[in-house]
Amino acid sequence: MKNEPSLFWKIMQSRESFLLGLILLLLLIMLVVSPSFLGPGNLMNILTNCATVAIVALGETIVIITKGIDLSVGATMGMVTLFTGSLALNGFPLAVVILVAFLAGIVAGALNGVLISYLKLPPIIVTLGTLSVYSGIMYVITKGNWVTNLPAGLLQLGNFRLFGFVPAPVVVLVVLLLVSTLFLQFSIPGRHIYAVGNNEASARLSGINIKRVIFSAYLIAGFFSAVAGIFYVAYNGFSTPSTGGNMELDAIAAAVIGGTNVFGGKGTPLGTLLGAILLGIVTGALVFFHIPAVWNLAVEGIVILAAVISDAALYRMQTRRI
Amino acid sequence: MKRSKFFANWSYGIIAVFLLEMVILSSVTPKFLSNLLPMTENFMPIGIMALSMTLVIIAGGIDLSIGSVVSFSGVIMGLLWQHGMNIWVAGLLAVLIGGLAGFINGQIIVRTGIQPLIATLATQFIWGSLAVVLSNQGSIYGFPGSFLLLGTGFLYGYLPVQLVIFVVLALLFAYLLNKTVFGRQVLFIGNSESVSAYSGVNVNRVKTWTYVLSGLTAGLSGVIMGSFFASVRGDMGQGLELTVITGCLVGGVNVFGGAGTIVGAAFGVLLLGMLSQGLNFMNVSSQVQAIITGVILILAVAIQQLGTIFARRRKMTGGEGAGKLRGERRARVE
Amino acid sequence: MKTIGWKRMATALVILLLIVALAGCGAVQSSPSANSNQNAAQTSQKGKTIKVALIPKAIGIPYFTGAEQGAQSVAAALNIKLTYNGPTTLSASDQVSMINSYVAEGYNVIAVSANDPTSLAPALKAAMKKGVKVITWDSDTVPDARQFFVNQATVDGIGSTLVKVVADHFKGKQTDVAILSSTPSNTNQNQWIDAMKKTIADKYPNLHIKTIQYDQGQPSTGVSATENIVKGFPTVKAIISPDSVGLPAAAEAVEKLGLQGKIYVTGLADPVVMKKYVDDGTVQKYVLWNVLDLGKLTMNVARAVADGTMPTSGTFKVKGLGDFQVNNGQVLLGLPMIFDKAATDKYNF
Amino acid sequence: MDILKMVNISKSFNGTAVLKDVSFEVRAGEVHALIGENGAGKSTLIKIAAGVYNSDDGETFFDGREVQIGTPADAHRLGIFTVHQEPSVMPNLSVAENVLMGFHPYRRFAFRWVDKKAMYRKTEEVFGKLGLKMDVRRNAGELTIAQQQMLEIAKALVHDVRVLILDEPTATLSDHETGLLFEIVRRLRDQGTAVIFVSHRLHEVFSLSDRITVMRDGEKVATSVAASLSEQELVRLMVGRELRLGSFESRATNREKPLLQVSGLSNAPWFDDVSFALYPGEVLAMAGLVGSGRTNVAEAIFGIQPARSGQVVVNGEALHMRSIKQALEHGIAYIPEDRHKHGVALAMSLRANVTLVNVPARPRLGCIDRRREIQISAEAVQRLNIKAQGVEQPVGQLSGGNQQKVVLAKWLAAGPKIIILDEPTRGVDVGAKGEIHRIIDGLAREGNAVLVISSDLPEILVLADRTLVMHEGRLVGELHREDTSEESIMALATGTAIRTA
Repeated sequence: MKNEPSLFWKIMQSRESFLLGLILLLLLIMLVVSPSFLGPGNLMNILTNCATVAIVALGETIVIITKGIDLSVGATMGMVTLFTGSLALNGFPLAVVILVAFLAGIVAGALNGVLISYLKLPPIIVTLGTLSVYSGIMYVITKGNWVTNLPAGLLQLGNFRLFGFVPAPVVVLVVLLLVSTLFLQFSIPGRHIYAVGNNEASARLSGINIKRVIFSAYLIAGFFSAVAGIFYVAYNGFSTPSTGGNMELDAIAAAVIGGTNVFGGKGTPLGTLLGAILLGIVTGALVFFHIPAVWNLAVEGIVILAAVISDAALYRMQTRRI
Repeated sequence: MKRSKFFANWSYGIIAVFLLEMVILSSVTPKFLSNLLPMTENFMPIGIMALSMTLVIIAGGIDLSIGSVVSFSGVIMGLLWQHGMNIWVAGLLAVLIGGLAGFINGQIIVRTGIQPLIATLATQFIWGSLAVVLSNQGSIYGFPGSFLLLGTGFLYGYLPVQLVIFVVLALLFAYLLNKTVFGRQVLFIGNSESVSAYSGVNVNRVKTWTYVLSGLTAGLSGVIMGSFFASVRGDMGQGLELTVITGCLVGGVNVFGGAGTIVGAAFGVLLLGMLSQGLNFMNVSSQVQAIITGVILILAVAIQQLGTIFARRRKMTGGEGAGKLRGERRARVE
Repeated sequence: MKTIGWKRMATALVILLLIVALAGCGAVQSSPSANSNQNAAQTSQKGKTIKVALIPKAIGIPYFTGAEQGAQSVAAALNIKLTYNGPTTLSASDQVSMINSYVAEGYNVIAVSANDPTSLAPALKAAMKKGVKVITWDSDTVPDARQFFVNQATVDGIGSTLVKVVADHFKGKQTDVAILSSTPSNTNQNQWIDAMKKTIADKYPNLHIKTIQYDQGQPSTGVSATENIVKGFPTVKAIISPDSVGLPAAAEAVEKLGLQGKIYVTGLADPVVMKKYVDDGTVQKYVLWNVLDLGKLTMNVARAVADGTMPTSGTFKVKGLGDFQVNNGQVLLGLPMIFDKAATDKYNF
Repeated sequence: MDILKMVNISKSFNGTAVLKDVSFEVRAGEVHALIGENGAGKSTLIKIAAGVYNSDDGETFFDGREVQIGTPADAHRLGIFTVHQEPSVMPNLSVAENVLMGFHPYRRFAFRWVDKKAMYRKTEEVFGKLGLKMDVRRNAGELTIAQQQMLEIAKALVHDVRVLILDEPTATLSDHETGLLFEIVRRLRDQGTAVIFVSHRLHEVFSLSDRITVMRDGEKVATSVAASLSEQELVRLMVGRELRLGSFESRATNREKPLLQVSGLSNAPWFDDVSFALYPGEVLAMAGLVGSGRTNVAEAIFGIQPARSGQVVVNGEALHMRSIKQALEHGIAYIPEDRHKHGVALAMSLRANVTLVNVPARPRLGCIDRRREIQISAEAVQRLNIKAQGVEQPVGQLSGGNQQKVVLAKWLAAGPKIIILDEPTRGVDVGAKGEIHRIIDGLAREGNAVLVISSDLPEILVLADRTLVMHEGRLVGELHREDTSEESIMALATGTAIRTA
């Protein structure tokens, strides 16, 4: 009773190619309307601008694949920006600063992970709680001050350009994309993450240590947030105690637009990146079309809805065909 | 599983914790007790929204858009009033607009089958944006004095009107959840949507109604806040949804749906609201308050989790059915 | 399914609410009768220690932290027990909740920088009714909701100074300007933007505001919004950001794009944040006032109000700080200052 | 020789003994059936063997050495694998990945990287061994239940499987698929694998197993060679008394006017042009292989999954078949196949479950009449002989048979005239099965029209006045009571009858 799906269905089925098509279409429209939009520098800019969100979203994707959710990623990132900045300002060498920043992110992720996997608390509640805790800590770290006037070493880290034109955040993003894709698609622990998200009971019977897998997913999310945080402060040059507020929502949006399923077991880093890029392009395009910026959030909401609804509709059409 | 029983116990537990908190706070700061009732005015809209959020969460959903709906319907009320409409009529219309926003949420969720978390996140952005645009990025104020009594008035000189509204609505929602067919259906849908559907429950309609109620209470909160602040703004409801959800969860509403009580949610909100007021009294800064709130949320859920495990150990009897169920619980919990 | 109970429920709900509303109408009063005037209104607090709550728009902003430093430095000498606390986000409702707590807790003076001119009014009026002295600083409410406003600079003053900095630089040349604000609903930002528009319309027809973008209080959003402005509005030659996150972010973006000197960046921000960009020449001039003095003056006004010695008009003399004009309840700190490199190095807030 | 030997195993849950001193062993190259009513302890025993549970007392020997099987991974290491009643696949992962999860072939290149080529090759080999064609790159979620079941077996075969535990593997399979499965099991046995086979279907037990162990109330009752036992003896050992599926006297059916008339009902590709009539006072059975469209027809009549064309007429009134509510109003009840998914909410009380379809409410304000509710559920408990501690007990604590009775009670409380039952006794023990059959018979005798969908042929023979047989979405035959036999049904259901005709 099953026919081979046609090429069209196959393409639509793959979220990545669907998004890529959509992005190209948008770019094409932009090209016609306003050719300057497509200057090489500008595309790189769009990529740079969504790099931080995309890095955080990559970590979020891994968590969502395990059927979890992490609302604390934005706060973790913000916390790391302040750690990084404060330490650098206090004259610690760059290596120490980075090490401590990584550690802060990993500890934050590990705390989530312990509460969720070992104490078996619902992810949404735990991370809603740690969101409050981590953002509270942000104010405590700096006593309300900003980190600014950072030492040159840290700023160089955020402002170097590979081959003279690829900004640091993009380099980091690409590296993390490759690493996370390799990890998720080809490494054994990565496949275990999918297994847990798909069917926990079955994964347990396959001898997979569920707790460890879930724990590591939150740990990785914390680590990714830390990387994002370091480059956030190094690239933007300063940070405030409210940095990263609501970033978890953007990260979840990027992941979901990229085809990550909140029911778990489905999603790829590339899809998430494309989701983040789509959001970035849309925001940029609004400026180009001279649409007042008060509408930005509304458009973001519509893009999210369009993405998930089209996904659901495609899925239905597809199943109806069989 | 005696889950329902246990959560009923939790709602007693939360009342006990609340009373304990009252005792501690009033002994630490003497003036606390004398200001008990007026202080509730600061967080009653959160309590009102927590009532309907309880239904939404029990039915297996979540509504992140309420904060934006508060702003949106508040601004609508302000605009209608500015254009010459009687403020009370405008307020009523604003509540209905809130209901309409909830209806749209509900329809998106039941018709497309997308996750409530995502759907209401998107509508949060949309309503919030619209509210700011409509308010022309400023505030609308100058409402008549009689209207301001809704948010700031005191019945018989000591009962805040807001508190009265909250208590009346809490009783209504408790009745709705525990005594009506609708409430029963909400509980069943949260326990098993497919069982409910196969039993002739119009799942889509019941779920939509929970979102409509959520929108209505958000609209009402928008009106009350408009009265309390004597003005409406495009961002007046921003971020309220997380406080509301936190209150519900501290009050023992199961985030996966299927269990929870109105009493629990109401006292969850009261607990957090009074705590925040008390900490203000004690000069505890906002950042430390945030940390305390986060810790309380996690602790509350951890205690419930431990409670369920103990309850299960105690209550479980043998038999294949029981064993099977235990296996399932394990599968989900571990 | 014979009974569809909940339909009736909904009706009953509405009816009950109406009944409660109607029944309540007659008996509702605007304040609790039980505990009014607990602070012994109208009595002078002269010579006694007073409790003052200094509420900023939000904590975690160097500008307000600077004001706090100023306030702390004089509190002890004025016999003031100072509490500095505010919401973590720019939220008027959180401020109301705090004001209510502080009033109930028995503070003598509330000094607040209002996130919204009207939303705080009911709470502040209720506070005054109970005998609490209310002053606003930095950002005013409607006049009848407070006794005094410590005005660091008028809205018009800030708006016109910001525009003047740009106009002076371009000297009559046709110039497209972009504005980077914090959030679309931030009242102060919107007031300043309106004042800027007015000044431009009145005095500088050569300036044209092409777009208003928002940084949402996030440095990265500010940087990318600036980049979008530069790409989307290639004719824009000046960016004004009346927001202390937006200005450094805009400067950072301009620096990254290598457009120093090609795009003129100015706005409102703290010297401590702007130091780097002033040092490397991305920003030449920006606008602010002496925030430390603002904190000090606010404390002095608080003391005087509590003592009942504060004149509603005339001159308010403060030892060591100077003489300040008081005009109809507004205490004027002075004109906004234009900060250059020298001034930036001098201040630390 | 014994591969797996469990000696004096005891296990209790919260003070209730589930296994008492049970010893059990299985040899290489034999199929050892483990039977007993629900609650007899066989599930617990095999879960201990598979490392899911740990025994409180007793020893386990493998190849003559004492072993501790603490986790499923331990069991896998020894070569003990379980195929469960309900296949539990990872829907978004490929078949190959499902089969090899936890044991990915890898290449070491600083880290261990999954070797996808080897993974596909290895899986294809395994399916080759099973004699099955399978696209191993496909997502497992796209497979049919039977294919998923094969996947579960393939999972075991990847390894050096020494002991294969089959836990009611045929419950979701059609007879045809069951035959296929048994062929594979026999081949494995011949290759020296020890097989533990748990089933409720006695004829399957006899056709497949070499030895049979019977359990009752947590104790081993007997182990003996299959050939030496008769079916009656086996049932007596299981329930501790003589019990057989009694047949019922013929019912007086009023064939003048059908209560339910289905004509030309189609919903490609599930079913096509289905027409039949259902009369008051009769039990009509619907037989066919799993996937032949029986459940889809029932769901179409009940309005769950609307048909694209055709008509359903109840008492002369046509249904638009779009809402369950309308079906309910016309007195149709549908007892679904999947009890846990569609039948009962496990965490809710028996009372709430029983009254869900028709909550007794006072006319004003929709307030639930709790006293009526308790009365209705208490009556149901009595009428259907539901074994529960009280009407407030959560349904999840009841046994499978009693849960099924709760589902029945729920629908009977709504007072239906047309009752559609989909696999009413699946996963129900022998005792409860007989009771459910008597309830069904009683319903028909009261003048209701009953449609029973069943894969259990003896059940059909016992119950049905007429039997409809479906094959690949079409109604291929109608058998009257006197013509009905297992052979005649199977001939129609597998399509052999059509081909020869």
